Amino acid sequence: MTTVADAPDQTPSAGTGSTALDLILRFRALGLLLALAALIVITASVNPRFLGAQSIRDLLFAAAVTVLLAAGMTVVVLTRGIDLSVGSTLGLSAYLTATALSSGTPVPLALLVGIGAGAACGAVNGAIVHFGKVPPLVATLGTLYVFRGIVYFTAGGSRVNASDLPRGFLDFGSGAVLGVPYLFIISALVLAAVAVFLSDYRAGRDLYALGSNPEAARQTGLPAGRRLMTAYVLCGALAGLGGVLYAARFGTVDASAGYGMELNIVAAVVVGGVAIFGGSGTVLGAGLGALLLTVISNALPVLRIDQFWQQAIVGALILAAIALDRLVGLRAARALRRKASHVD
Amino acid sequence: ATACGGTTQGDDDDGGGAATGGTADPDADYQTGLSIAMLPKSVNNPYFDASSAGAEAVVTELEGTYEYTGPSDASASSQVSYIDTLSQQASDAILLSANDPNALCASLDQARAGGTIVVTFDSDVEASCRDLFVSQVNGDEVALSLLEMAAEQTGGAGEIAVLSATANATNQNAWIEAMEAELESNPDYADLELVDVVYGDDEDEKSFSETQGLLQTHPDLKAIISPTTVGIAAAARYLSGSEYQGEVALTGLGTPNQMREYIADGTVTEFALWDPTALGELAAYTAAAAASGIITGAEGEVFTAGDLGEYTVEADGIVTLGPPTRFNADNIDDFDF
Amino acid sequence: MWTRFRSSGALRSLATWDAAIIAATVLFLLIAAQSVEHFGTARNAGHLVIDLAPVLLLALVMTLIVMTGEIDLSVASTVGLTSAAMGVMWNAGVSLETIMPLAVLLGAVLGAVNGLFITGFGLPSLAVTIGTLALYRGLSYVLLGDTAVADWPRNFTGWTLGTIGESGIPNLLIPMAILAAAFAVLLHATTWGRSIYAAGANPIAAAYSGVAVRRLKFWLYVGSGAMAGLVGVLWTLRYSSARADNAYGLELTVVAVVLLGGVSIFGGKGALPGVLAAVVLLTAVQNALRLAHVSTEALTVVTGSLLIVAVLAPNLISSAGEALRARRRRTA
Amino acid sequence: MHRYIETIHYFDRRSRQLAVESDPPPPQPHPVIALTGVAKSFGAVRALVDAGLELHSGEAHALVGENGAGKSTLIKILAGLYRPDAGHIEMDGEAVAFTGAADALAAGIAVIYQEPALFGDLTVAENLFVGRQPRGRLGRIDRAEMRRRAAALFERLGVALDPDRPAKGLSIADQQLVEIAKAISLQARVLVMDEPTAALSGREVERLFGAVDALRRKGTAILFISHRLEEVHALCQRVTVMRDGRRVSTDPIEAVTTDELVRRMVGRDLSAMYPHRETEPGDVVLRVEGLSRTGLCRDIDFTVRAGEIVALAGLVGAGRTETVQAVFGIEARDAGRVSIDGRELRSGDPRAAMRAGVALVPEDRRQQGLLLDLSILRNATLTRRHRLSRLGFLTGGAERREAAEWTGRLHAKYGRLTDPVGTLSGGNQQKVVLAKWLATGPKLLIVDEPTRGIDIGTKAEVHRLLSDLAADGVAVLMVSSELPEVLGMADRVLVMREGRLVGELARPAATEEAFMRLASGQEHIGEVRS
Ligand SMILES: Nc1ncnc2c1ncn2[C@@H]1O[C@H](COP(=O)(O)OP(=O)(O)OP(=O)(O)O)[C@@H](O)[C@H]1O
Ligand SMILES: Nc1ncnc2c1ncn2[C@@H]1O[C@H](COP(=O)(O)OP(=O)(O)OP(=O)(O)O)[C@@H](O)[C@H]1O
Ligand SMILES: [Mg+2]
Ligand SMILES: [Mg+2]
Repeated sequence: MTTVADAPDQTPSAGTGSTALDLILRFRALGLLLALAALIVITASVNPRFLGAQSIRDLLFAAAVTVLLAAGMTVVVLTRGIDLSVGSTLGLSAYLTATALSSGTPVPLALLVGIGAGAACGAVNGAIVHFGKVPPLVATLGTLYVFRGIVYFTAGGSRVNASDLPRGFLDFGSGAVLGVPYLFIISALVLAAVAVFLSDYRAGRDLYALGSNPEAARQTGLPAGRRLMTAYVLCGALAGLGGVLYAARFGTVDASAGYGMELNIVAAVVVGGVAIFGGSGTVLGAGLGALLLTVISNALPVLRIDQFWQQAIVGALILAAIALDRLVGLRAARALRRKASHVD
Repeated sequence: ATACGGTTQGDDDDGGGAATGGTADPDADYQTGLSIAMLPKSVNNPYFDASSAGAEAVVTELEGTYEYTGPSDASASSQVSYIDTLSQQASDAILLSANDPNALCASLDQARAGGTIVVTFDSDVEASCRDLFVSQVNGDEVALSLLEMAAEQTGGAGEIAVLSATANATNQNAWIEAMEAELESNPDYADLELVDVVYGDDEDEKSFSETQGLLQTHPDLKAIISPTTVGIAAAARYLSGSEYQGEVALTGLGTPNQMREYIADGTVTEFALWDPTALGELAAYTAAAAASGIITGAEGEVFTAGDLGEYTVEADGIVTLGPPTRFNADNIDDFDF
Repeated sequence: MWTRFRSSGALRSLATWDAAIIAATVLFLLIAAQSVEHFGTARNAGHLVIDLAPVLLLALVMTLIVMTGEIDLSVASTVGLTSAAMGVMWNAGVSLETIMPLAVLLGAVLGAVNGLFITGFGLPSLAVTIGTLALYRGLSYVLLGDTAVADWPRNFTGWTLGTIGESGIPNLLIPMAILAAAFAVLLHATTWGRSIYAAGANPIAAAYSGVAVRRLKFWLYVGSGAMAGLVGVLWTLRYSSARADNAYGLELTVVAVVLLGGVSIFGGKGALPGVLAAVVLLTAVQNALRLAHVSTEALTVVTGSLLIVAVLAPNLISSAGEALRARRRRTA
Repeated sequence: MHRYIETIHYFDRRSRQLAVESDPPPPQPHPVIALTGVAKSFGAVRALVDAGLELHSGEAHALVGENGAGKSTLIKILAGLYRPDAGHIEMDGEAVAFTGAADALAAGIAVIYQEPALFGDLTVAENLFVGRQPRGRLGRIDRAEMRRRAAALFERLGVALDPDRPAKGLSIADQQLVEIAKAISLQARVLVMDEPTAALSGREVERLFGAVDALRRKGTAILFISHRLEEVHALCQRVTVMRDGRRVSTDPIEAVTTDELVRRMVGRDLSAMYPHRETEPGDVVLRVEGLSRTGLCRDIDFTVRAGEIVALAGLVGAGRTETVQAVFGIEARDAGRVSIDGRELRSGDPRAAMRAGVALVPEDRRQQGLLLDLSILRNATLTRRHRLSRLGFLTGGAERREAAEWTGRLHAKYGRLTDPVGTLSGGNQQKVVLAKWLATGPKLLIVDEPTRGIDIGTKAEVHRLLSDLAADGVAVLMVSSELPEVLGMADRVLVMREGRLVGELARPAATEEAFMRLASGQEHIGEVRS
């Protein structure tokens, strides 16, 4: 019955398991990259301007915010959670930042305002989920309404126009180095940071553990509460930062900023191969997922595909992505099972 | 057809008006103490805030009670609930900018049956469902001046495209139709080609990326016409930050406050708009007039709208504010809305 | 005292959340009728019934689905797509009598697609229905694009808003009541209902007890789609306007009322009466606040807070109970 | 009785073979850890009434007791997972109160739990070091170092596991080994092991004992829980016996014979446990031919006759559960035929099996047997819902009558039928599971670990029940890890090893040696260590 000395030939021969795992991970990333490449090549062949500096810059602009929020969402989803309130959080932060700036607050301070607001929203979510023992879906569905309501209260019908914002801020929002927008650079850096946090730091690994087997996490004495709070606050803070970037990019901010964004973000994360039930997935995958969705929505008009088709295609793609993920997962599981078993 | 948002068999049996019945008494005075409510496409929209300011001023002047209420999302179904509420509160008049030409009719009929005067402004419903419609401008006039400006800025030749609001917006579609007709018929515009119509849904972000799409799909695009305040602002911001600045002309309908900087930096030469505040005022006066029995909505009736002057009710119970104002570097600083 | 409270069956059932929500609803209706002008009127009651119809119908099936531990976020998009399809058929000159059953059928098919992905391929329903949410909404734009189809026969559109004779009772009330009752019986007094609870409470044990969990869930999604199709018909006629964006964003409201009604998002717990009460409560609160000239902003906040409190409150109560019992044991 | 005596002798012999040369621990001023008067209840269940324990550094201390005696609960209190309702814990004479696993770990208490709980998505190496991964520059995790340590650890335990493979999909045995390695790597002052050997083979057990004894010599205090008394004798210096949540006794291991230990655990003469029964089996009810499930069980052939009790025995992990799951159809079979009264059952269709008169009382009560949050009523009638309904409609009355009748017949103790079944004691939970299946009036009753985690009294009742059913002509197929139970109840014992049927023992021939020989695959029980 044992996989040990008695039958060395049948042991899960070194590497099998891990290579199988790597294969899945690599495959996911690979799949996404292939899809991306294919899409870009096709689009470019139809309309070369799609690869023009301007067009690429636009694409990265559009991707910046989504990537950022996808990173935050990943952190929460890994813990078996979800944050449906990111759209509202982004709206709140964007509006607060913009008003702060328009009333002459120095940019760095406004930046803190935005991120702080986001973090606060995240803390609220985390508290409701951890201390209130409210399922994340319910809690954040509730705060989705509440936060949006707060934005309406503060903003009302008013709108902050580009002309009210400091030039420097807007230039930063539309500026780029070597064709890469500052905004995207920021998102990319944050993404990298989160990736390192999740893969190379104990706190990060704990998040995977929590999502993978909460009961075991309790037995191992992992600080579940602190970790959950970290996850939600981080997610909120990134949504807050997203709000700042949003303000920088669009210049005009009104109460509807980020309305209905949450499901796209969840979609991006799912497409990126993060398991909706926690424990597995990488922030890089989520980033790629976000990028892919952005490229699609930018490419479809260029491909002269009727804009009314775009949403449908995105939906179909999500289904395809999770179905593929499942397929690969099953394959790997069967492989592992056969290797692990002692019964020839 | 488009006037009914694309429906194929619209029925405009009774040409608006008469619904209130009774006969008009041109010499009557405006009643005081009227309760008038404005129901915009959605609250949180600066354009309607401006109109509301105008209407409120009028109502207070007439010693009436004024309310500004509406949904936060620009959808017909949520407007219905607000209409029902208002009709139960038995408001004397509703000033409505409709999200859908037909979806609201049932509730409007109920409201009017309860004696509430329904005056639409900015965006109309089926003529049979309201008493009067206060049109910002005569639709054709808008189309004409938009094309004029586009022609001037492109030298009368090249590809042009339209960045519209939501795909169902009655007024937008009417204007686009008029433009197409004019392009067909008018020899001066022979060299202008309308290559595309895209919809920004009056959302800043969507308008912004739709502009991107336009410029990529149509390399030779000469001008963009955006007959919506949200759209033109977003497009202008995109152009001002892109390599197309100054290459591609942009005109349309926008508010001076939003467009000021783009006039300044040369992204935009000239655009037009009526004064939404004045529109709100006129709507309020029209409603008050109807509620006071000064007019019934029948063609040819005349009433005085305070400082705005004298207005005549046209066919289908339409009252028109007047030709749009054009804004450019010379005059833009005279306006603040 | 806590012991007595627990040991009395009657009191205990009162302490359950759906009982609480029903009480809250009744209380609110009474108070509002007294304090809010125009709220108590028959006319307003009529409006209420018509306003809550779509949410209530969708919530009926959503309750069963959440009860099994799954979720369907695509209902609103399904409504939109069926509505759009109706528009296309109507323009093609198909008679309304033919269109209506076809619409319901289409809904069922769309639901079956969800069911296939979820029970067939074993994918998480949250992810799947987010996908179909986008897909179905997209398809409805593909069908109808930016146009709206509005010229529906008056006698039909009128019926959805009309009342039975002069009685002031909305035509919709009777069929809705019947449907609600039917679902209540289905869930609480049939073998099928038992299977639903079992599948939600512990799918493994349910399977060991001979419940065909996957088949059960599949048919629930078909039902959800069909109901969405029905609501699509209702929506189109009530607003006499078939549009791609009909019922946009309604899914969250439906999920909200189901959870507010005391159904556990993890399945196995909850009851239909609670959900029905929640639908009435939410609609009535919004209606009353509007009548009381409360701002749109407040409506949003109230909705969200209600939802959180609905789930938070029982948890706090029960944990308080735990503490109490623990202390008793120590002192004993 | 004679069979039972044999058990003891066998245990004694085996223990001599396994025994590690143990030098007596030096006398201690204070025990490292001492629990006194500990009580803990779960709703109606009184898991612990008055439990106590003293552990000295450098000693290996055995904790024995029947299923449900409260051993695991005591452990979980020691580990800070449960708060005791009464009693106190002292370390080095200082009173301590643990609020969570973290506290206990910090205090130097490492625990191997009865049910392995790994993080499936993390690699084996990370599972070993989660929360305390070796860190390099900038506090980043040093993966190479982690892998090295893991490899070293496995080396020491002689485990051939790849540290980089995901924990998901590890066999029960391998999962247990990872848990052991993890606990040992903690270098704790107190190492608690709750039935660590349940899933292990002889060789692994020896290696484990080697490593544990090394730790003990370095001064670690070991608490060892096992149902295998020979192991207790082999490893431990002192032994504490628990019964029904109470401490019965604590003695030096040499001071008590296995015989005496068992008597104290059980509180009565074992041989009385198994009702004697003369059966003349009827026709074949269940026929299994060439049943196979990839990686789990293979080429299983056997039959069960009416009125016969057949036991499917083997070491944990032998694939018995997998086999009966395939028979019942809850899991599809990859090959083979399963027929009831000659009619073949569709693969993977439990409903068909139920229609054919098959009932399965599953291995895992809480996971597979019950809807813990739902009422006793709902649970007891779930399997009968169709027969209790009229045109699909259920009248509460019929359900209540049915539930009351069957829970009554099994003497289940509960407050109201509407109480959530999760609030019942383990034993009563098991009775509800039995009730819900007996109510279906099965031709073939399959019971998988029917007495796992239920108290001694109930156990006897269950045994009586099973033999009564057999006497009434029901065919009974029993899976059990408890040897005495198997040997006491079964007319025939089918022995499984590594997913294969390796032999059959008819009643007279069914002895522990015979079983052990077949089950462990070691030709001569006497040469375990070779
Ligand atoms: N979480 C729980 N909720 C309710 N009852 C429980 C819980 N855990 C244990 N029990 C009950 O407490 C009693 C003691 O359980 P425990 O697991 O300590 O026994 P044990 O001695 O470990 O048995 P085994 O030898 O089978 O492991 C049993 O009757 C069990 O059913
Ligand atoms: N989660 C799992 N992943 C992979 N293999 C497993 C898993 N669980 C069990 N196995 C393997 O399947 C076989 C049977 O497991 P299982 O423990 O159910 O057998 P069993 O004879 O029923 O033992 P018991 O009933 O005493 O637990 C064993 O070889 C075990 O290693
Ligand atoms: Mg135990
Ligand atoms: Mg088993």
